[in-house]
Amino acid sequence: MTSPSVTEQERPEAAPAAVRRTLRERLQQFLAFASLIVIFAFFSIVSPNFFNYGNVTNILFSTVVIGLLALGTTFVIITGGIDLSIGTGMALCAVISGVLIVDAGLPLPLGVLGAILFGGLIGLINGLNVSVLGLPPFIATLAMMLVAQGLALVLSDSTPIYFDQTPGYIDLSTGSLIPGANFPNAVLILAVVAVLAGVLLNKTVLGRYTYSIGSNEEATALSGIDVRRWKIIIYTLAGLFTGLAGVMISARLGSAQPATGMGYELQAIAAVVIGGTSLAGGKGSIVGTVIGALIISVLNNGLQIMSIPQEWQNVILGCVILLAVYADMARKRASP
Amino acid sequence: MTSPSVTEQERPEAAPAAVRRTLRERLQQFLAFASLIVIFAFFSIVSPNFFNYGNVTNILFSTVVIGLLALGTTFVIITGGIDLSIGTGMALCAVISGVLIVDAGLPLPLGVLGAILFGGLIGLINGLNVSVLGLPPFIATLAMMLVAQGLALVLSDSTPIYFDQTPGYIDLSTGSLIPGANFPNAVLILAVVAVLAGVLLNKTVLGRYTYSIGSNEEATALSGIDVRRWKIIIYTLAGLFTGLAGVMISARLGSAQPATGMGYELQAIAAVVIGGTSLAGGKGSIVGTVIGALIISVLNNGLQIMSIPQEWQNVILGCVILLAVYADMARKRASP
Amino acid sequence: MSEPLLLEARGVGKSFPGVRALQDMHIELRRGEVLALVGENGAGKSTLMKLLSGIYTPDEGEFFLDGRPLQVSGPKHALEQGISIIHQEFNLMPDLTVAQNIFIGREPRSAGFFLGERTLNARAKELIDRLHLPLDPRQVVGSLTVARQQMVEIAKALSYEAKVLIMDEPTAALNDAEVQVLHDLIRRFRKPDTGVIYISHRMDELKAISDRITVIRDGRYVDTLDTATTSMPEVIARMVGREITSDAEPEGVRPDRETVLSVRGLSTKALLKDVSFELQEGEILGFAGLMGAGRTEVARALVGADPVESGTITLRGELIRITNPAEAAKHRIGYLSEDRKHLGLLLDQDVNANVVLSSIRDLFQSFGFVRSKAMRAKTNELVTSLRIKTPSIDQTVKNLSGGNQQKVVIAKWLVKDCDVLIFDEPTRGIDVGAKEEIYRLLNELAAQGKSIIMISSELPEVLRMSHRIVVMSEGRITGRLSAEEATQESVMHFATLRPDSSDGAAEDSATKAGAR
Amino acid sequence: GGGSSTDAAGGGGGGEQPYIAIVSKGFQHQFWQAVKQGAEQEAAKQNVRITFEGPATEADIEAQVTMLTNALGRQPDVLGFAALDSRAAAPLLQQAKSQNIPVVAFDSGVDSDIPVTTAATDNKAAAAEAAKHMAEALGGTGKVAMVVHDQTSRSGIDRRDGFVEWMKANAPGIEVLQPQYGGGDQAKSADITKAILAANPDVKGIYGSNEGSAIGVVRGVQESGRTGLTVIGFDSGQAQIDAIRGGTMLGAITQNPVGMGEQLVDASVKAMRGESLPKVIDTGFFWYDKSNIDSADIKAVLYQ
Ligand SMILES: Nc1ncnc2c1ncn2[C@@H]1O[C@H](COP(=O)(O)OP(=O)(O)OP(=O)(O)O)[C@@H](O)[C@H]1O
Ligand SMILES: Nc1ncnc2c1ncn2[C@@H]1O[C@H](COP(=O)(O)OP(=O)(O)OP(=O)(O)O)[C@@H](O)[C@H]1O
Ligand SMILES: [Mg+2]
Ligand SMILES: [Mg+2]
Repeated sequence: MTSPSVTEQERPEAAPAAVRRTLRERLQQFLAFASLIVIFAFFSIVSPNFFNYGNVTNILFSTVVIGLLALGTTFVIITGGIDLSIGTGMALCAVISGVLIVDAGLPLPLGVLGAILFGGLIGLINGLNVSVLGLPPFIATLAMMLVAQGLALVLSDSTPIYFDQTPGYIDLSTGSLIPGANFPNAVLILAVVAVLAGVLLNKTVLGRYTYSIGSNEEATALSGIDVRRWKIIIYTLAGLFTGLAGVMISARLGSAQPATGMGYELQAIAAVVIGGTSLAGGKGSIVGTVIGALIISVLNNGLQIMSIPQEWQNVILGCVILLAVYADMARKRASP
Repeated sequence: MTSPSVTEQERPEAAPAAVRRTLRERLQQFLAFASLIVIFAFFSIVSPNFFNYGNVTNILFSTVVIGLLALGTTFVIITGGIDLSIGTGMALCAVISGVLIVDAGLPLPLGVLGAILFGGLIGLINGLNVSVLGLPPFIATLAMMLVAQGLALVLSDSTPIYFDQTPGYIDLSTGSLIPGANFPNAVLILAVVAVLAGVLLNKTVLGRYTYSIGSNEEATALSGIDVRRWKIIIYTLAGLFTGLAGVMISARLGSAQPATGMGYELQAIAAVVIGGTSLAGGKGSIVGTVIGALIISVLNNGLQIMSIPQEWQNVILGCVILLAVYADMARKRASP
Repeated sequence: MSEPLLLEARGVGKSFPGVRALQDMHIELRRGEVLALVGENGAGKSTLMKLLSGIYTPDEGEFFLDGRPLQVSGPKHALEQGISIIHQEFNLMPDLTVAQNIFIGREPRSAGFFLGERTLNARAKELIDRLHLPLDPRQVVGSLTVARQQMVEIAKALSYEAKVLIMDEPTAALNDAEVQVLHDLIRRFRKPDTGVIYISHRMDELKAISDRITVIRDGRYVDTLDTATTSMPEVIARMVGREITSDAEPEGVRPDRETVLSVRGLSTKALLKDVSFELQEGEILGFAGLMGAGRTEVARALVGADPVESGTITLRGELIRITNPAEAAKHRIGYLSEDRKHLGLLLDQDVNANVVLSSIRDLFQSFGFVRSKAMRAKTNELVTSLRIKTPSIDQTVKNLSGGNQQKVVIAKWLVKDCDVLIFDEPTRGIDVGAKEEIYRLLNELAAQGKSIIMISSELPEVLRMSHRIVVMSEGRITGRLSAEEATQESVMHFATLRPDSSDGAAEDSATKAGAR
Repeated sequence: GGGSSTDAAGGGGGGEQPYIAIVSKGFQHQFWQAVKQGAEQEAAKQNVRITFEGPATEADIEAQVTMLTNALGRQPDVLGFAALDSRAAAPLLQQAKSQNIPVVAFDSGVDSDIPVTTAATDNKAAAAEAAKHMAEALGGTGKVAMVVHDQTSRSGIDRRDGFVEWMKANAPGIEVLQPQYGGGDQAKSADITKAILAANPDVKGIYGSNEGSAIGVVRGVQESGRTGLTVIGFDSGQAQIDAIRGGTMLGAITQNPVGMGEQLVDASVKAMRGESLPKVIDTGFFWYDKSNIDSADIKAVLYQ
């Protein structure tokens, strides 16, 4: 038999043209919003104080920190790794920023840059531990979580560092570039960074290798790609996001709080996973992560706005997360 | 999750004759204690008050709760899953035990049994969500973590339930069966349960399937094994351990504290992973988990005994964990 | 020869814990030739190739490329030196598309960092078309069948435009038609200054494609023969150290058997349309067809691994519903998957755990406690009877050679005693000697009254084993042939039949074929 | 009462009933539950509606700020607020002011002039009182250890420093060991206590800075089988009351959380009516031990 008759045997799946696929993808992405929209609609109906400019900005505002952490850790999780150090690492970066700007009196931009780069340093160390020492990411970043927590207290002398001498710093978060509309800069920054992350993940070599490593690390290495180097880069990248999150939270609170941070990592990872990224690696998207983060903060806000008794809030939160993720999966299964 | 296994030294060693293998395994297991022993020896030298009957029992005693949680979750992690609900689930079981024994006035054994079974119920629900609904374990158990936390507060009216009317309950933990020697029963219970877990994992069909599912779920299913059913069983099993942990902590505190529990899951998982169990599934051991749990509590105790400033304790803890795990891995690679 | 050899290995040795994989091995690849490398399972072929491609470093010995000494420091370096390899086990990223897999590490970029996805897909399309491969650049590799994944590997390897192309059992997953395509590709690839090392257990194709054949046994060099002047039996004799009679006939063909399993109108969303057939007690029913014909899907649907849209399954007269493989197992129906790495093996468990996996509960437990002595005994028994080459039954399966891994999968199903066994590509990657062994075992099973469905892409194998043959095309059954009706031609006729015409047409054409 | 707002459906201040949103420093801990209880009692009395919420730990400052934001989103008539970090909350207090929502601070001072009044107690002075009793009990000499619930939160710092500073100033004979922090977790505090006792067999007294820490200390002492130690606690709760009755604990400082809750709501109602209020309402603290534990005025300030 000759080649043409083999191509005859093409199976249905092989057929669909690129056009149809991208269309479906768009639809998929839109539908992914479904759960979020449903939840949002529900609260808008049941509570008069939910759906209004003020409260919606509140929701977005409260998404910023978790959102930034989630964005960074999305890359790590797609490689099949995990980063537990983002929470306390964020606190440490906040303290660093305080030390640089308040104590050392560096100019704002430098201080901010320094804090972000310090985050990168944390990530770099994680990356080295994971890919050079070959430690399990869980252990490497767990250790870093503890170290960062301790250092934050040490460097800050266990007391908050206040930025009230540098109002410009606080404006980074609560100020509003858009004159009049009091729309917090923090949200703008989150939006910009999310877009950047999206480009990075979908349109660059870095993103391609992120997926590739998570999909089959060994095969990626055999294809002549320096997996170790790229993993270091990816963890460092996540670290930069941590640093930025540290800046944003300290800007919001007008102070670097050395004791905060613990627990943020779980929320961030939850946002990523709710967004459809698999902890097994290879699959995931920035859009998903953003949606995941929004789902969490919309739920928190809505339940508080409805002034549900606090002990019930977690119960409901848990159930809704289950439903949301299940619905999303069912949908994915359904659409061929 | 580890770096590409294309380089030889990373390939697991071939084991010649069965006899020699079991021999080496023993050696391995013994050597696995190495880090623990080193740490232990270190503290014994630097602090005169570390190595004595009283303090060693303290260490063992403080290992009980984390140890029990870690034992149960070892099974789940070997299947490639994870259980975040063990911490707050434990608190909920403690409350249940309080409700049954103090409020409902059930006889001790019944109440204890009820609390443990309730833990099993939590696990069962996790198992159903994971294998019937096919939710990612992280999400399913995260949701359960939130729900359990809320329910613990609701059922206890956010106030502790005290067992002071039933001293027998408290003896479960602090009492001492061995007359004279003030050796807490809790430690005995942990020991017995650890042995049971070991037998379960190494000598039974359940254990075999736990490993199989973890190393290739699809292949296991295609081999005619009812993976769904076994996963449900395994999560339920983990739940029973959670229930027991709930009983033991409330017995120790003489009260069911609805607000505790959060954060225990991370410590338990850390113990498991430090013990050499891979979050990727397929690998792990009970001995390892016990060692992991001991390493954590020895470190905590030792650093406190040396009265290191608290903020430094975490820093050191992090670094030592890194070293311990790295040493263990290096050893495994080295041993032919 | 005046000009230096293209590639040469001298006195190469490599050991693994408990295993001497290679010793004093040498191999000579001339310019413009296709050198076949043959040897039993575990002989050391793949190891040699892994040394050449820098995955392992040799304990001793040296390599020369164009007469110049060559130390390969790693996969990347090997590629840079112009050595491209298709490994026996796939090395693909299931979550990436075909195009992304082919050009991984060589993506067209702008500003060195941003991806030109359009160009990427265009290039991939261009390559795929040039190679006449039935692939869509944008398809996610994880959703492809084994055969198509193999094609992606081939396309990837060829895309490097290498000097030396190494192919480790590239046709194990292919059927004759696709083998032809691959051979055409190789012929086109071969140029005066390039060379191919070709590993295969399919003797028939060696004649077709190779210029010389190097035989190795137990990690040692045996001989190199000119293909033209050698007969296959000679090669085989050199390889396994004894004569193999491979032109046997199906055994114990009888029409008067009672029906065990009867499948009616089986259809799936994905592919299958109204598949009906009977399986009789003690018979071997061959399933033939081109890739994508749907044989694997029939098997998967039968054991409940994939959802069924419609159709009935009757076992010994009673209607049964099977929604997952566990239920199939309860009905004593077993399925050996064609994809050993992903669906067959627990790669990081030992041989023992793999062999007993499916039968622990029936055979090796009392009150839930495993009887490890009995297990180990049974496993050892199979390791010897299948001649699985492993230092011990405690060896991690990942460390076994491809063919020996396949034997482990087969062993798993031989231990579990099923009434109905479905073998999907059972001899994939198994050497001729061992194949005969497995054929013998299958015949024995059949003789014991077990009913076997044998899906195979190697037509000679189907013809040699099957009491009856079902031929599929595009998800339908296009022909049913008895042992004597069945010939290469008749099977191919139905395999390539477009089932657009009604089933009736397929039926009567079947009778026509019978008449022929 | 779990349901902190039985008739809260939909929230909103639009209802005929005046609405007071209370954002506390914590929620799950007994102390805050007692404050909540007091607030609810008073609310029932004054026929106002309240909501009471607080973050899981005193480190969750961002969570508290978000809660405050959402509380303002519900447009309450008055805002009751116990700041984890008052400066971190400053912008929101400004917002409350601009929305003409009077703010009543409680538990610890909000250093800002926006709150119309502050219903609080002086943690430092309370801790000093604990130190005084410790020094007396030990006759002015010996090693004293402290298990503190938190090293960064206001209450943790004040209850630590108040104790240490008083000792420095008034009891030169007493050596205060490096404070250890148990996060208010009873089990952890118990383990810490045992470690301390193992490390310093000559410890004479231990001070626990809140309910969880104090009970942890008591458990730790019991489990280690040591006797003759002077244990001084903080806050109340049944376990501590029992410990004092049983003699394992000498005594403890309690604030008046229930009273604080009542004062908070009462002041809020007054603020709503525009009545004038003192800048500070001292809700006070009390030393209680075997001798006075059953007296009416102590009973009144203890929670079970
Ligand atoms: N990583 C490894 N660790 C231990 N032993 C190994 C490893 N790789 C290969 N071996 C052993 O080396 C021997 C040669 O293996 P190799 O894969 O080269 O055989 P092969 O000729 O390719 O066989 P097949 O035809 O089945 O692919 C086998 O006995 C195998 O068990
Ligand atoms: N792993 C898979 N993922 C998605 N679809 C699959 C998979 N396996 C099989 N299919 C579908 O089933 C069809 C038939 O599968 P397959 O190609 O295995 O048939 P076959 O006749 O067994 O051919 P071969 O086994 O030689 O590849 C494929 O064309 C494909 O549509
Ligand atoms: Mg091979
Ligand atoms: Mg197939």
